[in-house]
Amino acid sequence: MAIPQNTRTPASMMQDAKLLEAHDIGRTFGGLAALSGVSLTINRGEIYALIGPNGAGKTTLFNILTGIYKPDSGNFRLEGVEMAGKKPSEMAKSGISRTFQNIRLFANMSAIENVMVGRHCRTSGSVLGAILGNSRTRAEEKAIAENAKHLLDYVGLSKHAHMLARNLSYGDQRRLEIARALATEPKLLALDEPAAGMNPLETDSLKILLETIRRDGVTLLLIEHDVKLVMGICDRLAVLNFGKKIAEGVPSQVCSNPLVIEAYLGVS
Amino acid sequence: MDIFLQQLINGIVLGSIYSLVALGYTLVYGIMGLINFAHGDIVMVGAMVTLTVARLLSDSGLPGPLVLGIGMLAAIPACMAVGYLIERIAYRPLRNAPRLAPLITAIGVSILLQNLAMMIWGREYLSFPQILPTQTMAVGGASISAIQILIVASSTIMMAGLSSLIRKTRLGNAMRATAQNPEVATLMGVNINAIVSITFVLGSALAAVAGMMVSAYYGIAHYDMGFILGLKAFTAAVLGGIGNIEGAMLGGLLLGIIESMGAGYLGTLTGGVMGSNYQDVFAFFVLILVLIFRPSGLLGERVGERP
Amino acid sequence: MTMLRPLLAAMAAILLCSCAKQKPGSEFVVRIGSVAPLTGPQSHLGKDNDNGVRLAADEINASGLVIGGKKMSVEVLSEDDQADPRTATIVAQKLVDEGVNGIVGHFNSGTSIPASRIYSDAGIPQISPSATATTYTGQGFETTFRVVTNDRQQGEALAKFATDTLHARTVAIIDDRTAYGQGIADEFEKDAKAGGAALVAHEFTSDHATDFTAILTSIKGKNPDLVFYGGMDAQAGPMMKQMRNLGMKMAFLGADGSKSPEFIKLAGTAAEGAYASAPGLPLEKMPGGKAFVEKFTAKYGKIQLYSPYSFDATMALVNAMKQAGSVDPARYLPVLSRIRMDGVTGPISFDRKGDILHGAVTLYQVRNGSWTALP
Amino acid sequence: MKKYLKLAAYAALLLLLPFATGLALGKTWVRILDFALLYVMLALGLNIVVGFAGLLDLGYVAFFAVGAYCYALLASPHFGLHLPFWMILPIGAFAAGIFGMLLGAPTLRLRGDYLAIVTLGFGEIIRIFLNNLDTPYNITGGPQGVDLIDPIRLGPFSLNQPPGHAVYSYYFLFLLFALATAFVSMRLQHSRIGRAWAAIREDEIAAEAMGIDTRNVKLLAFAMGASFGGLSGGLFAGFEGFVSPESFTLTESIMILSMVVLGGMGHIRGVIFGALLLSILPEALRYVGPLEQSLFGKIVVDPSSLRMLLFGLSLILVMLLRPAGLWPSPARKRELLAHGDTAKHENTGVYDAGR
Repeated sequence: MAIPQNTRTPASMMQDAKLLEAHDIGRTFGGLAALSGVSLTINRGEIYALIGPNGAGKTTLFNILTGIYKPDSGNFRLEGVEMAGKKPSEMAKSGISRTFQNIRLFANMSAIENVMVGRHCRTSGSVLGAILGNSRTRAEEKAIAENAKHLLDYVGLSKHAHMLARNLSYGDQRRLEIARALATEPKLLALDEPAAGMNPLETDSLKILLETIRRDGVTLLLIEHDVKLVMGICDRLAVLNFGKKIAEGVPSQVCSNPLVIEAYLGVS
Repeated sequence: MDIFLQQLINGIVLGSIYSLVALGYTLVYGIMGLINFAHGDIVMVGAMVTLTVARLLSDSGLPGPLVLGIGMLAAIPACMAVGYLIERIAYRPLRNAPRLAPLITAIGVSILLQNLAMMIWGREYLSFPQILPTQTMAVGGASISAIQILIVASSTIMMAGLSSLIRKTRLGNAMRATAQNPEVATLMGVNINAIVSITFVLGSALAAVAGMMVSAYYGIAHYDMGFILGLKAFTAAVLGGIGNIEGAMLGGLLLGIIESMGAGYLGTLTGGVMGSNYQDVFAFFVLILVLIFRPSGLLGERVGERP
Repeated sequence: MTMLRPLLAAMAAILLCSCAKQKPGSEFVVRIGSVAPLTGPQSHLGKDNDNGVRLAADEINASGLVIGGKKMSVEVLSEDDQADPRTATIVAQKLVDEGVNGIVGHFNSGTSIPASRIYSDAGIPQISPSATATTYTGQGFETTFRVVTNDRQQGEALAKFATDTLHARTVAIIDDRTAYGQGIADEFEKDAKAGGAALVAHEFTSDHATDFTAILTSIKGKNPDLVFYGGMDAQAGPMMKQMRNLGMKMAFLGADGSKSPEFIKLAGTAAEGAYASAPGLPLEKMPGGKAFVEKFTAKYGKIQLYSPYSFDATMALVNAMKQAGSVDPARYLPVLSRIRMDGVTGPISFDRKGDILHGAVTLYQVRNGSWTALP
Repeated sequence: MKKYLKLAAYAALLLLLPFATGLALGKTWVRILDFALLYVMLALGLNIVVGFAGLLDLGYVAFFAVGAYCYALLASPHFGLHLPFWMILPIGAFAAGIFGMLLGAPTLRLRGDYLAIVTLGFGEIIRIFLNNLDTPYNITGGPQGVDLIDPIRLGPFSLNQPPGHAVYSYYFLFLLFALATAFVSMRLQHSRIGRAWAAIREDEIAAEAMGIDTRNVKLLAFAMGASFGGLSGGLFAGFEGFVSPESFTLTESIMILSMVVLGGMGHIRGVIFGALLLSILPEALRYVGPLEQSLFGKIVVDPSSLRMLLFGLSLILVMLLRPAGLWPSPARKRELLAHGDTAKHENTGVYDAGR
């Protein structure tokens, strides 16, 4: 089953293989450089991973790409459009959607409502429409609900549609977050440690889900601690250490990079 | 020029009172991240208790400052008890609740305290017996009274004492640890409940002193005197940088001076369009401007990161 | 049914609250409503007003008044309007519902004005013993009266006193931005200027302020001959004290709101020499005045401010009923508007609007710790 | 079919209520009902801000004031304008909405407790301006207020004149508006916008990340809530015939907040219940005085102190014991009872403050 979306550009129309290009991104916190001179390119339809030891700047870069922080220097483009400095909501509208490391669902809303919120930026129902309940608004509401149902189905949560998000199991909450992010019709889906806290069984099924999403045309960016998962799933990856990119390439290449080994084993 | 000097003195005295009350807000906010809406009303309790004692003793022949001291000794434990009870009953059970909940109970506590005070002390404005000398000293054409000097001096001492308490003692360390990260502080063996209680009690003791000063200085006490005073002091705390002790002092002084100068000169500056009728608005404008342009206040550390 | 339950509960609550009213005895009873803030910061003054009405009622009941051949007695229905305009209209409606024949009240202008529309619609005469705003009687209602001088009349007298008696050439004005304080201050300002005094400063405070040093210092710099305050005693007292502390020795003049024992208590020794006005003639000079003071103090303690006026207002209502030979508002209202009587505060009769005619204003000064009428 | 019967029962109840009340208790209580309906509108308006979007507003009465003054200035001898009410009410609601945005724009990125203080300050600023804008040009009438305000007129009929007593005519007018606001609230709650509000209340950062422009959506909440207040203010002015700054104090704001909190934040029926309860209860407490008098021979506890005491106590007790209100909505109940993680999210919700 494909991701139910209305505005997807057919693959045949894609001219440029590069989806996201970041140049020379830097950011300091109170005088400390958390990130400096990082450049990377994410191609359409790939799974791109970002790894590095604790404090390497992964999260800072991730937050810059999703609009939480503004970069002090550098820029990045999505399909050639400059994105640096946009607000998180604008990022989502432009096609970068995300999940959170420490799951941030709308805990007291049902699963389906969570996904419906994700449709916000792709719909336009106004206050007046809501009050009048005109046919256009009703049709849109119906489409939102349909879409949400499909997405729950897609991630395998349809039987929990009306359960409160807070009552879902941990793995299901992760899936729900992905469904909610997919509802915004992202071009790039950014996942912040999606496997954190999962048992091996859940990790395996997550892997299958991520591959399905990629197959259906969404590019994925993930930050991950679990090197095994990363190596098994990603097409390309970059390694950060002390705010700098120390390696980039396909997993086998990166694995054998002495800098990476040093960074991970802590040899000085 | 003596008028200007006098306005400056007025502002500093008023500002010292704001500072003292602001210290209480800042302490509690620093530790718990909670605006204790009822803090102004604890000031009122302090004023009322001092006033009651002073009235009882005003004919005893004891010297004025001694009467005031006895009043303060009565007011401090009374306010401490009130502060402790408020924390235990209204705030502690809600420590992990959503932010809205303790804010709403705080408002409730404020209303409750005011009305209890009204039932105990009545609705009339109560006059404070004239126990301190009223003579004034002339300084460069302006006049200063003994109580004005007392107010400024004691709030400075209080601030210095509190500052060194927090910097140099074990208790201060524990308080700072709690403020930084309660979870880690617990792991390090800090009893969070005790620290929070102590903070409240400490803040209430300061409120008692502030209450004593306000009522003795203005010669009047009233059950709803605390709310507006509290709001202004809170503004002062925000202006200086909430959570920051020196900030509370600076913010209080600045707000006092702004109010005095504003009330004194705004009419002339605007050609009579706006005057002292907008005196109560200044604090709120300052508050809004600070929160928009420098949410961390003048001396506060930057919270979060700004682009 | 979920929605219905609380609604029914609410209705049940309403029904429970309706206490059955009993009319005392077989006597022919006239109900007079007395409205003032009986709670809140002005309650000491409100209670004072209410006591005035009660004293009048007691006196009338003791005198055995006969109207239309039947013995009449007065029942006072006291209501608390909390000095709040919305509450004022609710209690006004309540009194109309309860079939009062006349109203003494309300205490404030801000409550008397919205309530007057309801009394007017019901045709019930309303005499305020203390509302001084000119707009109160300026609305064109036939049922609206007052026994105190309005801001216009009092402001004129105050200004005349300031310029002619105290020979103030420069004045500073402070008002508390309430309907009362601002009203009287503006009238004073107008007349003082007309009387040749120069206004050097007009400062403002609020009705719950305690710190006046900033505005007083500003006034000090302009050094006027006189400071006029439009507002109540609770602020006037501390203000006077702070004025003297700042070394300001000029005269202090207040209006009726400041002329209370409370003022002297709050200002302490600084009160000495302060001036204030009050509507009407000094009680001790009036025929029934001395007796009133004695009876009132014996029963309720010290007179605060307006109890003599609420006493007179009650008497005016009852006298009009007596002269008309009827307690029906429609019958005695025309008599009331033409009434001539001597009250404890002075002669009482009304002009076309319902304002007191030739209302006297007396000036007082604090001498030896109490208010003394000036000749 | 059952649904229609229920509806008819409600309609009959609401239509007969004033007459039953008038007969049993007198017109005073009908008047109290009128005011209760105004409070229902106010509470529903505040509920949009506090209950739906989770923003604590302590200066809500300012919007009530804006609506009331709009009506007073456009339909009274003050400026000699006598516009019809169907023109003024929308103007008042619109003006209040604009003020809502004015308040919202600079303050929305503040955290909950700061927002509370700033809104409180805003409410006071509005009141102080209304109280002082009589010089140098007399715009608002200052402390004297505006009197002789035109009653609401439907065609040639003034609601103040017979047929029928004013309190009844206004009851039906207010009922109509109260029902309309309840309807609009309900529609909004279950719309795209309502979901966005709920999302912001739950987790602002996640909401923003999901493409919700939190600033605009919060502004919308302020504007909508404020316009309900403005509407209610206009009706108040027409009904009372007199407005002055005394009617728009902080106490009123707190009372409206109490209604929302007590009834159940975010739950429309609960809020209506809270508004009715708190506008009727204080009036009922009026009878406590005479009751005490007859029981104890003197007033032991002043009824009006009792009123405020109960407000304060109820705010505390409700938050401690029934944080979701006396009549909570199922969803909100779960949320407010759920301590831990919601709070944690809110507390860690600090990110680039420059947004």
